[in-house]
Amino acid sequence: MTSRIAKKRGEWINRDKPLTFEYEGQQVQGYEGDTISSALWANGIRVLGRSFKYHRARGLLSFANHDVNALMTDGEDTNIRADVWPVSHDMKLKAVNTDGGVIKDKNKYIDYLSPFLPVGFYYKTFYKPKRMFPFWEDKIRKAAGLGEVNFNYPRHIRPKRHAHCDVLVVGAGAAGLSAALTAAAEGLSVILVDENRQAGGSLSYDYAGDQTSADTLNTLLSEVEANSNIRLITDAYAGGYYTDHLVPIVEKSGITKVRAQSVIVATGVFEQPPVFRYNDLPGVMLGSAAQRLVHRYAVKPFEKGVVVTANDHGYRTALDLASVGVEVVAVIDMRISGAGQELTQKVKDSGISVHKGSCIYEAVPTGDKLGVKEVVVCPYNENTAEADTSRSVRLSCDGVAMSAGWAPAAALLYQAGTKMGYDYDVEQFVPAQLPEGVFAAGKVNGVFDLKSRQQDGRRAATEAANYLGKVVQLESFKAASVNRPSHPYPIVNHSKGKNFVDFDEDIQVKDFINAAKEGFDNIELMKRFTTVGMGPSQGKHSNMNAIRILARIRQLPVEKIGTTTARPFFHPTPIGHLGGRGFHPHRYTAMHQWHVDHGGEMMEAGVWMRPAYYAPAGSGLTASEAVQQETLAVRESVGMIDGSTLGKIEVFGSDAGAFLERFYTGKFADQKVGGSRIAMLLDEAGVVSDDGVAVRMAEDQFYVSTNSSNAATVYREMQRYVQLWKMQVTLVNLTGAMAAMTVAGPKSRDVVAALTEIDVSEAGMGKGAFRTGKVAGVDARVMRVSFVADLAFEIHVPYRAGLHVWKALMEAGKSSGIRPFGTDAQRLLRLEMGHHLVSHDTDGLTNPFEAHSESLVAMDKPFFIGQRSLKILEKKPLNKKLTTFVLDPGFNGEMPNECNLVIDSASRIAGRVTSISYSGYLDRHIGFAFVPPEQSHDGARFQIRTDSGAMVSATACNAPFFHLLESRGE
Amino acid sequence: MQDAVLMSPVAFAHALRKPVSGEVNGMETALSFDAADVEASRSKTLSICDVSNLNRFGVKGPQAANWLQTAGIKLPETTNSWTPQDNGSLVMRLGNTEFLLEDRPENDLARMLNDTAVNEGGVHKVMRNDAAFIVSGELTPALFSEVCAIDLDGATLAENRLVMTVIAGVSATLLKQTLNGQSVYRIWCDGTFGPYLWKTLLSIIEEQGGGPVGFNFYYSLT
Amino acid sequence: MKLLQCPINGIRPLSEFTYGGEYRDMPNPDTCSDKEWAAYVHYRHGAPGVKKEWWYHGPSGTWFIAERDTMADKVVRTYIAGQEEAK
Amino acid sequence: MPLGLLKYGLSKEHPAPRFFRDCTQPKKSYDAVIIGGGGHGLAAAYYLAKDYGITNVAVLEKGYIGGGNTGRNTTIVRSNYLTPEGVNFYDASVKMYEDLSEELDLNLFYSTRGHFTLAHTESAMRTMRWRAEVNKHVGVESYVVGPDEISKACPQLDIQCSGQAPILGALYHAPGSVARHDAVAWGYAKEADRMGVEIFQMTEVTGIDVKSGKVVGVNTSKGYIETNRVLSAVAGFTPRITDMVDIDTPIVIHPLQACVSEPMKPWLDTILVSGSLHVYVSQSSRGELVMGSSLDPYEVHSTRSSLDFVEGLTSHIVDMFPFLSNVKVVRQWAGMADLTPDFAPVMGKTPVEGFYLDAGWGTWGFKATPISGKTMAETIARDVAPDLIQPFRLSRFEDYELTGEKGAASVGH
Repeated sequence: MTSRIAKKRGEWINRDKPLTFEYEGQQVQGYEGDTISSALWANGIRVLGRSFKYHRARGLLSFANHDVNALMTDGEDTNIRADVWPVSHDMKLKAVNTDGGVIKDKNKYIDYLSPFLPVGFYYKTFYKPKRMFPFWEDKIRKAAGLGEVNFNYPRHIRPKRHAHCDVLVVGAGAAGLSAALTAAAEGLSVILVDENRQAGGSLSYDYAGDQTSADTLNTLLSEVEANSNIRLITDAYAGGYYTDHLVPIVEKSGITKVRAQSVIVATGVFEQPPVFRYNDLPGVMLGSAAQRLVHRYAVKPFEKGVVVTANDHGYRTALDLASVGVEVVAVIDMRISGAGQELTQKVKDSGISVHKGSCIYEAVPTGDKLGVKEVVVCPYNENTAEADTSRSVRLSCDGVAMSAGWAPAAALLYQAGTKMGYDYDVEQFVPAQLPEGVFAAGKVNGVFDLKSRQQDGRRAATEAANYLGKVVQLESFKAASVNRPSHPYPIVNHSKGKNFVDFDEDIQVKDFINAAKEGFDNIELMKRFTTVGMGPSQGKHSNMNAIRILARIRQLPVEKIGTTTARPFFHPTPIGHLGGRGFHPHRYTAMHQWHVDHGGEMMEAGVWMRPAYYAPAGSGLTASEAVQQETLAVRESVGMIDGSTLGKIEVFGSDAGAFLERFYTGKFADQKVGGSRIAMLLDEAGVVSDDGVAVRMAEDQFYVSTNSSNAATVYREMQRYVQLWKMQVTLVNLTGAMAAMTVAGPKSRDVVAALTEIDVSEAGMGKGAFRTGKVAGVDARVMRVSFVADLAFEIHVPYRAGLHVWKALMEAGKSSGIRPFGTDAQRLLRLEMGHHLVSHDTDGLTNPFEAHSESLVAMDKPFFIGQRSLKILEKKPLNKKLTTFVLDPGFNGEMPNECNLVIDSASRIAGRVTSISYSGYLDRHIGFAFVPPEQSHDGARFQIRTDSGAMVSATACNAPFFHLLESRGE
Repeated sequence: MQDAVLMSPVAFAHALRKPVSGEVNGMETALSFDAADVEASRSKTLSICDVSNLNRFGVKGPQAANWLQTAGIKLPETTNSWTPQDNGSLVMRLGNTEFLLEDRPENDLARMLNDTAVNEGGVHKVMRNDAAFIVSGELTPALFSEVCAIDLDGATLAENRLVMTVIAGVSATLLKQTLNGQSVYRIWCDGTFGPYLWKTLLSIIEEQGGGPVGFNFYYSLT
Repeated sequence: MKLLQCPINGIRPLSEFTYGGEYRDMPNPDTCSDKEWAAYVHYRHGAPGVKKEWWYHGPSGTWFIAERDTMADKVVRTYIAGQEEAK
Repeated sequence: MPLGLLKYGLSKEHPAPRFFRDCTQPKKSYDAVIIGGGGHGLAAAYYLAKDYGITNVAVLEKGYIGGGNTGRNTTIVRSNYLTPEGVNFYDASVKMYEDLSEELDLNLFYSTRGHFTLAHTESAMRTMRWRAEVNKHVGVESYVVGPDEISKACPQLDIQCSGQAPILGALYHAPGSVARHDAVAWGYAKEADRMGVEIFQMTEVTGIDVKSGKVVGVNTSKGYIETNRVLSAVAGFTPRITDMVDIDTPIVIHPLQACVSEPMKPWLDTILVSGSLHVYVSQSSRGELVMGSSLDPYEVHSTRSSLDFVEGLTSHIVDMFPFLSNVKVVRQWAGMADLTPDFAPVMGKTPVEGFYLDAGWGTWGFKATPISGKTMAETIARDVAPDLIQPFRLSRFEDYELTGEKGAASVGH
């Protein structure tokens, strides 16, 4: 059986490209250009889904993505919106949310239980006794949701693009097309977007049996297509409006983030269903849905139908239906006044009877409840919303088209901050006060007459042009008056209910009445309690009726009820589209490839990639073996680590010394050229935030290093303070420009000496000394450091020469058995040296007194950041102190982990371990811990509780640990 | 060329493609990735070229402008603009008091300035390690629309303007110039981000049917 | 994403900037009481209004002040700290 | 089907009474006035009436009840904090939540599903252990688990996170739960109302009348109310209220955003949080994925949504669950959160006599609703803050005695 009719002018299907697909096991024919729903409907298939809550059979309602009755899965993807998704050859489709198929769905029994499931029923049961809740919850969760997600669905990387334009016009109907043309004529760049596959809006289906709309569309479209200032994007919706005119345009292929200078919203209106019993039966659809089927897809919505209407649009629908041979039994007009003379006559001339002041009291289902058999028509009292059932008439039909009114598609306007007012002439919310740079035109603006919509589009574009600095005369016009397009209360009360307001969530009129009775009588509470508008179509077909119902319950005018907030997204938007191609920048040191080639186990260290340790292929080394070997190399001969990630900042200018003096805790004004000092940074509250080294290279030039993870922030803060303190200082961030490596261990001097003219002897270069000179032929900055070993040289060279110098040092150290070492060994080595790591051994609240760093704080300076807070803190008793500790010799129990707690004799938390490692060199377990100050002195004993709860004794001891070697008897 | 002292920050990122390498300005450089006609066609569609090896001189400080002028350098008058020297070197003004000069391969200006500049009196040398790229082709707008949030049409990149912005998550300097008669985009970023940016840009470029071109494509050295 | 006007580099998307908190005048550490200092360090005026704020443009390394209405999230003006009058 | 529902099907009239009266005009005076008809304010009213028999109480709500952060959060309840005082406090809340449906005679859908805080870095693993150790010490069930155990609880999760930030382990917190957030407010409102508390919606406080350092009344959009006890239990508006009594706090307002997907058949049974990726996600009993992130990085006093939030969040969600590429986000929204320097609330008495503060709830307010209501009721009734909330006193900032929660700051929900 096919409902496909002869080729229509402007139809969207391609009859040269027939295709077949499967729906619920049945082979179906369609054409390229069909949506899934149009193809199914053309084949007489009417049950397209089951409802969310009651599992009622559903067909087409809006056929425009304003309801989600037809949700399907193709086995790969789920929740496919059949009304708008293009059908493709060989698709295998099933409706979601069914158990055993859309026709036989085993869950349809829930519909019979519905009287026992009143609004908010789940709040009222299942919780007594408490232990039963998990049982019920399990049942509820099984019933929840729509489609089943496919865990094997492939990850899609969708590009996200940026675009820029003067005017973004959303909606390519009569108003939008006119607006775009006018703006473009002013030389403005225009992006015009429409969610439909083709532009035109209602011009492409609302014909009322004649061709005026189609002619208008052809003219406008050809002008738009010929205009190079206009970029028309169809099959794409504006996802939301964000600050400063940012509008993401969502296409199937990805998102374009449009940054516009101004936005014209010409999004039109959503048709709203009149509410009567069984208005959800398959075959009962909105008038505009029926028109779309007819004109875009050349499909008869039904063979013999009734139009129920509360505006003139129903008459237009009737004419469109009649024009393709649908037998229209009657137009049931809920208004006592009826439509205009001319339109009424036209309908009557088509042989359709018109019943004014009547309603459909209920639609009567077919025996299988999968369609409509007849409708019960009664006189209707517009004031009371009651049908006079004593005078009912039954009209047999297989379909109903419904037209009762519209709601503005104003989501973008709301998101932009538009104040909306209610216009009683059109019975619609319309923009009352628009934000800067945002304009509205057409039906969303309450303008319905076709010619007026075009004028309104031109008016909006002219205003936008003036807003953008053009001087354009405003064409004044008065919108032609129309018969009220929306009915103020298109609801028919029915004692048995099933008169649906929200088809996504199965919400009936009585649910609102009952919610109000329970006190949920403002729109926001009602929304939350009934869940109206919370389904996947977000109230597009239901919010307006909900507001009207609540207004009537509260006996308030509609505008006093207000609207709920329309939040992004306009249509649900795929996670993959939004996530897109994420950018995850990484930094690589100059020696990166060398590390990889030599078995470096590369780890992310912030944004950097660093080797944790080296385990070359075939070496068979475990991580801990590698770390112990690397550590031993440093202790016994020589090792080298890539330290390029250190922050490196040059501080230059006549105030350089004075600046560091204020910035850091220590003294720099009197520092000698060629010497280095520890540079500890506090925040204003006195918390330690970084420590590094400052070298004075010249009277007015310092070279400062920071912790790797703080490089960017320290540089940024320096820049801020230079500006704030108005000092003569120039800052240069050399973090990336310089490669750095530390050669450490007793033989490190020999290795470095082999490649440099600098005198690196103890006499020539004592601890903390700094020199410049060539290393391996490259200009280098060399510093005698002692972070990982007593004897160590930190060598900084230009980044691009980093690999060369690294290789040269490795070569020079070959005979000494040089080994590269990674960050894991570095952590152990510094622990053996007794150096704590800021933000590893300290946390976001640690002050220098607690960190045992008093010696780095020059309280006698006039000022440094955090000093005033320290003056307060030093008056307060200290309650914890960072100390180095060792476990007992020969300890072989469960080793405590970092962040295990120190527990005092009263079983209270007394501190925690911040670092711990086994040192193979010392053959001891060593670490850092926060302990009460009285337990931080050398030799104090304290208890650590391990992961498993065992207590381990530890002894505080003063760093470095080398004196332990004596006890080792070496 | 294994013994070149200097390495392009991007070297390891393009090593996998086995370009024909050579030494330029003491730096190991990818001279070509493919046959000349293939690269020529790429450069019309969408291409990227690593030119990190060009010599640069950076200077900053309250007296930097004076110092450069004394050295006979023509300076851009406003921040965020650039001006070519008679020899073809570029001078970019990155801030009120910061400048970056980049030579063409045949010039020696940057090296000279690096050798003569002293760190005193409000003039401070800025050591550079830029990863530098040339992007060309008719699809460049499509590429930048994916990696850059700002509008590169119109005034932003008008003649002799430059922008400091974010490209694919990395801070970068960007300008448009005409090179060998072709309009190209120039990108500079911190070299440590170079391999990431090269890989990220190249992957999008290849998706769009473009690819890499070697240094010789723009600067014929033979 | 919001747009912000860097006084040096022009209008850029917010993603290029780092928020630096409210610009506040430091009390004289030598003369203020402990309580005043603690209040300076910890307390903020959190009510809405037009506030002077630090913002940092990352790609160019520019700190500047933005006067921003925190209710409407609209920037009234921006300038380099200390060059307010010149604007 | 439970028998309790039978009456709905069998009665002609809807057999349920109003949850709370429709109060319109406040009386001349009250024993206590509570500003803010969210979960916290309503809970405080409820416990004032129930525990202390103080029923002459007005709750003033500028909008509608539960319409602020109570209705905007991602409904997670947990107690796996970092400091003993934090853990004790939230644990008391969790225990109250467990019995709250019965107590309020309303199903709050309090659902214990277990809570994983994923760690993608070594330093995050350390923080997880720190929290686990403190939790265990206080008697709260939290422990560090490895990737295998995470996979067992959530086999759909890509432990490699699409190669971006592989998961090294997690802090597992067995009592982690979700609840129907609106219902919590409604339940407290219902029971408070039943005991005599009057709830005024659409009633804005415009000023607080303080004489000689003592509260004597409140100015509202519905007239002046005499009272000498006022509790501010608002979120996002705290500084505006504290300005009325001229007291300083560290609180600044940052938006907190969230979003939900369309409903799908439930598959995610646990609550997942990743501090490194700034993501938390659970699946509601409607089948929607409820997803949130960290606070917006700068001060804003509105509930505007931003695109960058949802872009960032979803890019991490597809890293964790690559198969969600085509699952759709239905709606995003925002709340205004009170941010404090130490990521802990501000509770208790203030320098103004009779003015009490329940604020600074950042991203952790919903989970504290019962216990904050209870302890604030005690504070108001006895004019003494109980020991449990002493660590959160306002004066801690002047005393440089901040709580230590900052250590777990990146973890968010």
